[in-house]
Amino acid sequence: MLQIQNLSFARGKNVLFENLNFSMTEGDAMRVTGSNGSGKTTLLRIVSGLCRPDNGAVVWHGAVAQKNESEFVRSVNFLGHDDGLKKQLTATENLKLMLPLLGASPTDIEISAALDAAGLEAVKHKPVMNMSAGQKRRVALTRLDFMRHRVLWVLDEPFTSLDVSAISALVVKLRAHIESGGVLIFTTHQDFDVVPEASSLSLD
Amino acid sequence: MLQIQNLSFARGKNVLFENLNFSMTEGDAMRVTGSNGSGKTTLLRIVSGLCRPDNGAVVWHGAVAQKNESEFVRSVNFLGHDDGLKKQLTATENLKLMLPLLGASPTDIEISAALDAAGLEAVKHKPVMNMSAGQKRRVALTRLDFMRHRVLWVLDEPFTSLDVSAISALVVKLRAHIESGGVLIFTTHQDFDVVPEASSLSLD
Amino acid sequence: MYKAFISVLRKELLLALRQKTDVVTVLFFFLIVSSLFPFAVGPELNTLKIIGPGVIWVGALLCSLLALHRVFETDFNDGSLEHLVLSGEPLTVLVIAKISAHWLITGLPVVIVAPFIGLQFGLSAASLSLLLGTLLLGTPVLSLVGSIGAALTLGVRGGTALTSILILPFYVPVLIFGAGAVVADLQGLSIDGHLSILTAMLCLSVALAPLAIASAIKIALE
Amino acid sequence: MYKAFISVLRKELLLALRQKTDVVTVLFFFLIVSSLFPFAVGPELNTLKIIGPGVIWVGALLCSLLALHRVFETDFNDGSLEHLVLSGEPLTVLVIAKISAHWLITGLPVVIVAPFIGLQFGLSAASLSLLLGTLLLGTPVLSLVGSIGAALTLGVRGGTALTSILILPFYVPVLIFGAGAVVADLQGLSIDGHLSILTAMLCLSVALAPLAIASAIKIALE
Amino acid sequence: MATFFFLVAAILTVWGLYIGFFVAPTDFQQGESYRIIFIHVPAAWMSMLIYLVMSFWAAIGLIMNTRLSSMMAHALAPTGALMTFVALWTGAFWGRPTWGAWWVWDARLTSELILLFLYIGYMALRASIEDPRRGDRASAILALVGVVNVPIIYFSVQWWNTLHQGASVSLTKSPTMATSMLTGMLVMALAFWMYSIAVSLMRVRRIIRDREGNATWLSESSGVQ
Ligand code: HEM
Ligand SMILES: Nc1ncnc2c1ncn2[C@@H]1O[C@H](COP(=O)(O)OP(=O)(O)OP(=O)(O)O)[C@@H](O)[C@H]1O
Ligand SMILES: Nc1ncnc2c1ncn2[C@@H]1O[C@H](COP(=O)(O)OP(=O)(O)OP(=O)(O)O)[C@@H](O)[C@H]1O
Ligand SMILES: [Mg+2]
Ligand SMILES: [Mg+2]
Repeated sequence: MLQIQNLSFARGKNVLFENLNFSMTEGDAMRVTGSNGSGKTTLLRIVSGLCRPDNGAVVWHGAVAQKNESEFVRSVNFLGHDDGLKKQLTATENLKLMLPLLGASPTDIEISAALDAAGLEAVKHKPVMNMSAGQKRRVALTRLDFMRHRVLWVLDEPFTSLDVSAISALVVKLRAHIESGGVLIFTTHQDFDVVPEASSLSLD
Repeated sequence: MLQIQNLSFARGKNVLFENLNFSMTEGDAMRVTGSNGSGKTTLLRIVSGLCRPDNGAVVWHGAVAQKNESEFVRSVNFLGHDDGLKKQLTATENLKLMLPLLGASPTDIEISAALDAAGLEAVKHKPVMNMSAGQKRRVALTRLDFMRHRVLWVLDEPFTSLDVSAISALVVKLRAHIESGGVLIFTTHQDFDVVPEASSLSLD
Repeated sequence: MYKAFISVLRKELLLALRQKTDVVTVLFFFLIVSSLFPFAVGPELNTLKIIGPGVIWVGALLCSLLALHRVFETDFNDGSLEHLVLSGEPLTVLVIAKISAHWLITGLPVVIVAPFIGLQFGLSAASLSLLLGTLLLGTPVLSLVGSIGAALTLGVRGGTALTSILILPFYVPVLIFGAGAVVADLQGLSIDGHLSILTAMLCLSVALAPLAIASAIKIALE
Repeated sequence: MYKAFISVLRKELLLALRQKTDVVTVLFFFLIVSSLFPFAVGPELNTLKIIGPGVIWVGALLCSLLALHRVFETDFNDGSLEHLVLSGEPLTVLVIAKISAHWLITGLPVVIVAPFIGLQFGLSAASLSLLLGTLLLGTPVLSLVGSIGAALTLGVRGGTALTSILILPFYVPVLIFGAGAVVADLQGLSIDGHLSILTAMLCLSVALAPLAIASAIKIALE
Repeated sequence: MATFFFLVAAILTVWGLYIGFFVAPTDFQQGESYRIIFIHVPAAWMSMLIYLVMSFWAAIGLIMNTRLSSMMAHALAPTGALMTFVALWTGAFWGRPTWGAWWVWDARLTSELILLFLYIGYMALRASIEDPRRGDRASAILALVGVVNVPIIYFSVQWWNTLHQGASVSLTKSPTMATSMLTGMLVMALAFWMYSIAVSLMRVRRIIRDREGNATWLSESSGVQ
């Protein structure tokens, strides 16, 4: 389903990876590991089509992703180090305005329910800038509930700032996605086996 | 040395903590735990004098901290969720311009050596905005090397974004600070006993 | 596609409403300055008539310029630009939505306010309608061309300064032909040249800007 | 204390150099517009002389206003404002360093450029030196008062718009008395009133602004 | 209580206007237009006085961290803004026949205009900070900064020679105007006082209800009612 072929990328003289090859199919999960600055974020951005590799290709369903980009991109759900939230808007407004763009059209009630489930009931009508770090990350992750139609989830350190209960809730979501035939690539520095069935790729 | 007396704080109608009491002396470490939004960050900001409590006092060496604020503040070293770095400046420039303000006047060679020791040799002359998340956090933490003269370290999630080796390097620094008679208050959601001798305070 | 366009546009307008940003500042400032000018220059109507169009056009230009860095920069910094690119909708369409929002926030208010300020400068009804015409032709060019500059300088050290150096050479001719048309008309000269140049600029920038911006954004995210 | 002052000032100036921000934009823009003005108005020297001081003062005001949000906002967003407060140095001194940087970046360039622009408007040597005098008295007031507004609106939704609502009332009189002095002098009227009002504003703002700003910053960080 | 002040205000207004329009003589220089004075001067006085009181309460709130005083300051602002607006408007209206211009940029007029913007800025800042206590403190600072403007308004006519008239009512010197004019002005001033007290009391009650709900300390200080 997803094939990475001979991928190479260098920042200036700093070669991050060279001739990287791997492939994943439905229900696969992979954890990318490596020290700070080893190129995990860069790899994830290349895989999701945000960034062009120096060499090699990302092949999706047999076709090179760059060739029919807008097709490919519709299967990707990317979450980076930054939350992608507008700090002046409330959690509800953020989701309501962002999700239609990503191909989901939840009703207000659905959004509200998802935020409640994420433990944000008390703060969902506050501007994001007045939330705690973990609350912000929770808002960003609530998006995942509406992204089931996108098969390839690429998550860069999704567990940052989350407390124990939020981490286990996220693990449940990730598991459910894989079990329903999704593909998951993620990174985390946290030292526990979040998704034990995940294979591992080290960039060091 | 540090005494927290009857501290209370509420955000609007949300009471974060009430009548909190604890005290710490030389060589003590404390880990503040609690779920997202429980008030850890707020407590740390109050303890370091950034924020006024609704009630109660922070007592330092027998004197109420708010009374002789500029004295007290000179004993505090605070690191928040945000790195406090200027993204247009390089790591070296950031440290060189910030440290004199905080009462340290390291030479260029010392700064350079500290950055090398933090594994930033290759990137220390890059603008911070072109660094990876972990590299940024490492720059912010390099400050600690020059803050030994400030006794009370208040660190809000210092381990975020760090890889395993950076975490153990930080743990070494924290231990050394406590052993030399410092006081440490920190939070982390990461599920491991970083500083086993630390006592624990839960805000839930 | 249509839905995506609308949702980007709504988001931008809501944000502007919440954040108000420099736009309100500039508009407010524009109002004050242009109402002060008649005081400063004195009540001599002929002078006022001649500087009026210039003052109004300078205001339009400022409003446009100073809100430019909001078009893509905040999205770039907080990670939402990536979501736009990965939405799978044609990026050019989303870009057009963002530019439309920029125009609605900076161009439209100026167009609406201009007649009132024009009156203070003693412009006749004919001059006023000509001024409105040139503003309607010209301000979208400012938004389009400006956005190219904003996109090209994303993530570059000293981005804002660079933006203005890149785009002012395009902004100034718009100003000159826009304000010039009204003055030429006052002096009884033909204005066909002015108007056709403005129209040509508009057509060209509508055709080229969205493509250029979409590629610039992709490059910035690499 | 002195060391802290210098290190804040150096940091601000280095940042401005790296980042350039809107200041360069506005300065650049100011130059272009003020050189275009004489073309627009025509070569009639008497008119030019009267609008000249106003145009230059408007430029000074703009430069100051548009760089205001950089004084504390970026520090507030990236967490370095906290380090300033916790440095243990008197916050008022650090605040003065920041304001000085703002003036060096926005006020000084205008003062330097003003004589050249003044020449284009046909101002005499006497008028020019008077203009420089009012600029030197007035632009620090802009930086001081503006910073109060910037500090009060930290972390507030719609901060920038609010800032301008708070401070424009103070900016406009500075502009009026600054430009008015030159015009009054041209017309042979006494300018003592203008100058003493400007001086009073300067003294008051030097005395009050740093204190007000220091408290406002502490409140914003709560 | 508020109703009582309203009543007194209404009675005094009627009385003051009666003196102003029927008893006081026509001015030999300005003719009838001078009668604006009966509104202009009291409003101008109140605009400054309310500002001082407002900043006083704001300062108390800032220093002692007492909520009620901040709320008092909050409640006074709209009335102060109204008075300032009335003073400006009547002044401009009066300036037209006497000076031949609606507006001139002199020190008193400019500083009074700044006073209006200070009130507006105070209210805008207060309204845009969500956390009420932070809002109280931030706006208190703005109010205190603005206090310097009040003496400027008052003394500007002495410090700078301007078109505007100097003080003619003073505690130390005997008045320079007809007694009936003076009585009229004083009665009107008293009426404005009563009105301001009435409105602010009503407003502060509403603010307390909005912000504190049924907080316990409210019953202790129910003297406000
Ligand atoms: C918009 C224009 C004006 C403003 C903002 C203004 C403002 C003020 C203020 C603030 C005061 C109270 C200060 C004090 O008690 O000393 C005042 C008083 C007064 N104003 Fe005006 N004024 C304006 C126009 C005028 C005009 C046009 C006249 C008449 C020619 C006038 C006549 C007076 C008089 C007679 C007093 C009472 C002074 C006294 O007896 O103490 N004002 N005005
Ligand atoms: N600036 C602010 N304005 C208003 N409310 C705030 C602000 N900052 C935090 N809060 C609220 O105060 C509560 C405590 O926030 P705080 O940041 O102290 O939590 P925390 O324990 O540090 O959480 P986390 O684990 O997510 O970092 C939260 O409910 C949050 O929404
Ligand atoms: N925008 C950029 N411009 C230039 N170099 C960059 C940029 N972003 C990252 N780099 C460099 O590329 C390298 C890889 O960065 P990347 O962000 O991929 O690391 P990472 O593995 O995600 O690290 P972390 O664990 O800290 O998140 C680093 O050395 C970094 O300095
Ligand atoms: Mg990374
Ligand atoms: Mg926190």
